[in-house]
Amino acid sequence: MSASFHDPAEVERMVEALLFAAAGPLSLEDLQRRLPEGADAVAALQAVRDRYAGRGVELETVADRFRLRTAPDLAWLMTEEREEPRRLSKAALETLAIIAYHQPVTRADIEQVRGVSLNKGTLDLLLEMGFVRLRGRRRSPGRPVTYGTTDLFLEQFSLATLADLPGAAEMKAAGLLDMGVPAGFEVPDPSRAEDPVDLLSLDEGDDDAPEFAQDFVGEE
Amino acid sequence: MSASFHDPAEVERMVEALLFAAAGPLSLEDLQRRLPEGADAVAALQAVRDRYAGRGVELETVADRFRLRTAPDLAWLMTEEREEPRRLSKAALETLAIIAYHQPVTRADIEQVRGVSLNKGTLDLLLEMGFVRLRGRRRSPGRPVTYGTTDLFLEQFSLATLADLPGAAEMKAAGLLDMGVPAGFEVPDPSRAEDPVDLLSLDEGDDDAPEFAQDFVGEE
Amino acid sequence: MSADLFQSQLEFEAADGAAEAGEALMVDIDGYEGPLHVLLMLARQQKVDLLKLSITRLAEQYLAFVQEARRRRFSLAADYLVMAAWLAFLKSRLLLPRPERPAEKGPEPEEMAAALAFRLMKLEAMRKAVENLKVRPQLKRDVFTRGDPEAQVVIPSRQVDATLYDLMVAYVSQRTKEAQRLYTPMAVEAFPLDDARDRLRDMLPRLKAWTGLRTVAPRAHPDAGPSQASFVASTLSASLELVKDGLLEARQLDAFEEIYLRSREVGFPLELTP
Repeated sequence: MSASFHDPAEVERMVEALLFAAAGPLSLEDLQRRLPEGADAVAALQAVRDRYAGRGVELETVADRFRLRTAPDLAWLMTEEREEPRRLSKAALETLAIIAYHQPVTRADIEQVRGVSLNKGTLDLLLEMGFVRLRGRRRSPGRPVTYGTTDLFLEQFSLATLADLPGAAEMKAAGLLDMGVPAGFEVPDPSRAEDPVDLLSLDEGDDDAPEFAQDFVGEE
Repeated sequence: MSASFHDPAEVERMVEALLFAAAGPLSLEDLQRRLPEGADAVAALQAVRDRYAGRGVELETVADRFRLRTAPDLAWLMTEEREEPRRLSKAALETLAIIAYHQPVTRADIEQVRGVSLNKGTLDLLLEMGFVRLRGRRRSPGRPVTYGTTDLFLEQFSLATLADLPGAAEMKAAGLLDMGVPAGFEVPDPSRAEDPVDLLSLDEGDDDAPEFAQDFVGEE
Repeated sequence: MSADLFQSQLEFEAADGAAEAGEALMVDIDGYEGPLHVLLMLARQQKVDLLKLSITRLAEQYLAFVQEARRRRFSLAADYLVMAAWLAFLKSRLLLPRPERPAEKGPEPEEMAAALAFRLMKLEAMRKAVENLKVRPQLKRDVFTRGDPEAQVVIPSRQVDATLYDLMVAYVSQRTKEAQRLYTPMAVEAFPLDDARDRLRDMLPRLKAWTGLRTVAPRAHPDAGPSQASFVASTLSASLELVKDGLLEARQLDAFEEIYLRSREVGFPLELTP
């Protein structure tokens, strides 16, 4: 702020910052009003226009107002990959949470905890994203397939091992488990969960788990 | 598109446009992926950095990624864009600082530094605001969960990396960031005094209580 | 001792007018800070390197602080008293002549004093860290990224936007929902049919004229006992039984209209069971 408000170079910097941060195009009046008294907005605008001419970002005039925008010839760089960042739906996140804590779980287990039937797409999405894998079959009537989490899941959530999943104590510490926690409420420790019986390879007698997985995924 | 994709000036334009258009900071990989094969993103970034140095808009490194932002000395000009930041209490700020400088830290570590037990909502708020994350578990009895800061924290406070935390190197050199207290250096931690009966007995002049307690506790 | 001794927060008004003199009690703490914060504030008044701090003087200052706070009837958290006790103990050990034989147990008082000074230094370091963080250029306070939301191109990130915290929240919200589903509603208290019948029999002599069912049924208590609906329903059921027994007549002019009851003039003799 030591530089004079009337130093043209300083005013140019101000105009540059104002245009960059503005929520929409600014008129000359807008600029003048926000600049210090006596600053020459017209000269500054011209200086900004010259400075940015031919650059990747340019000054554009729309209906007597001014804004910075990317150079039109670089539009291909912008438009080609216009897509939303990948966001997990609420249902997907909830399903993932149940699988993580209660693994190995069957589809029926998940539905029982969530209290709603599981959308087919939800589990498929989690499998496709690589967060969830087929773990085996439970030795119970119908021999239902069980699900568990993958290494990618650990990576996504920066966990060294499944034992690092926060437990009930941390949920309480984070203020999540507050009131109305039933007496018997327990958060299972998935690292202790064992299903020695039903590893896929044991079950099918061959090591080609992916093939089995394909069978399964296509089945429904 | 007529210009060569490998012309450094052209690559610089592209990087400029990408940074300008991005919704958030871009990593080197983000840039590389969008630039034509073989383009030198590192050189282009350096060129953009030099070009914008001292301007109203500058290139900044936050959380190992890159973004354009207005120059800090022009903050006074940006009244219309300013958002009243969610005010953090003194306790929350101190907790955030302890997590930032000492990470990974457990809840007990935080309490040890502050000498008071951590208010319930404090950690919760920092987690919810996205400044703090769960990092893992410490390999010590009880396997307590450890906390650390997020990229959002670095972005909020304009920090390139955690190593750029102001004063961190000096504090570390002075041993001020070590959690362990040297053997025999135990100071009683009132925040851990969990048994109110003991405290009461001081007041009542119980025989077991040290006599000095009478001096100042028993007067009411 | 009053229970509020144990309240976790305490609030002091800043003692604005306190003199600059070193001994003056400067209370400027907010509710979220503990005895260590007070000690740090007092230590600063000694204006020396924290490691060269006079612990005996610090102990005196702290005890004076605690006494003053209590004199003004500020409720004081237990933490403050524990620290006071410990400081008084430390001070006495520092002042007592060293015994001939080495202390039979526990660390040397000098070590304890050094440990305290070190803890204060650590806290002081974090205090400084807060100040340093506060003056950093902050996003949307001091520095601003591009402001035009319309023109913004979203550059996708390959990363999935979900944190461990999100996962915990998702998990807890479901498990607590589940807990709610297991909730068993309170049993509804009903007006027993037997009671309704007995009551109606007792009322027969008074039902010479047509009387509305709602008038006949007992009034519900607003806070306890069966609901009004239960009283009406049970009384209706009982009245139908009595009609069947020939003791009562009932009529209703139209659907959903009030039902009227009156005792029957001529009928079968009452058969009271012994």
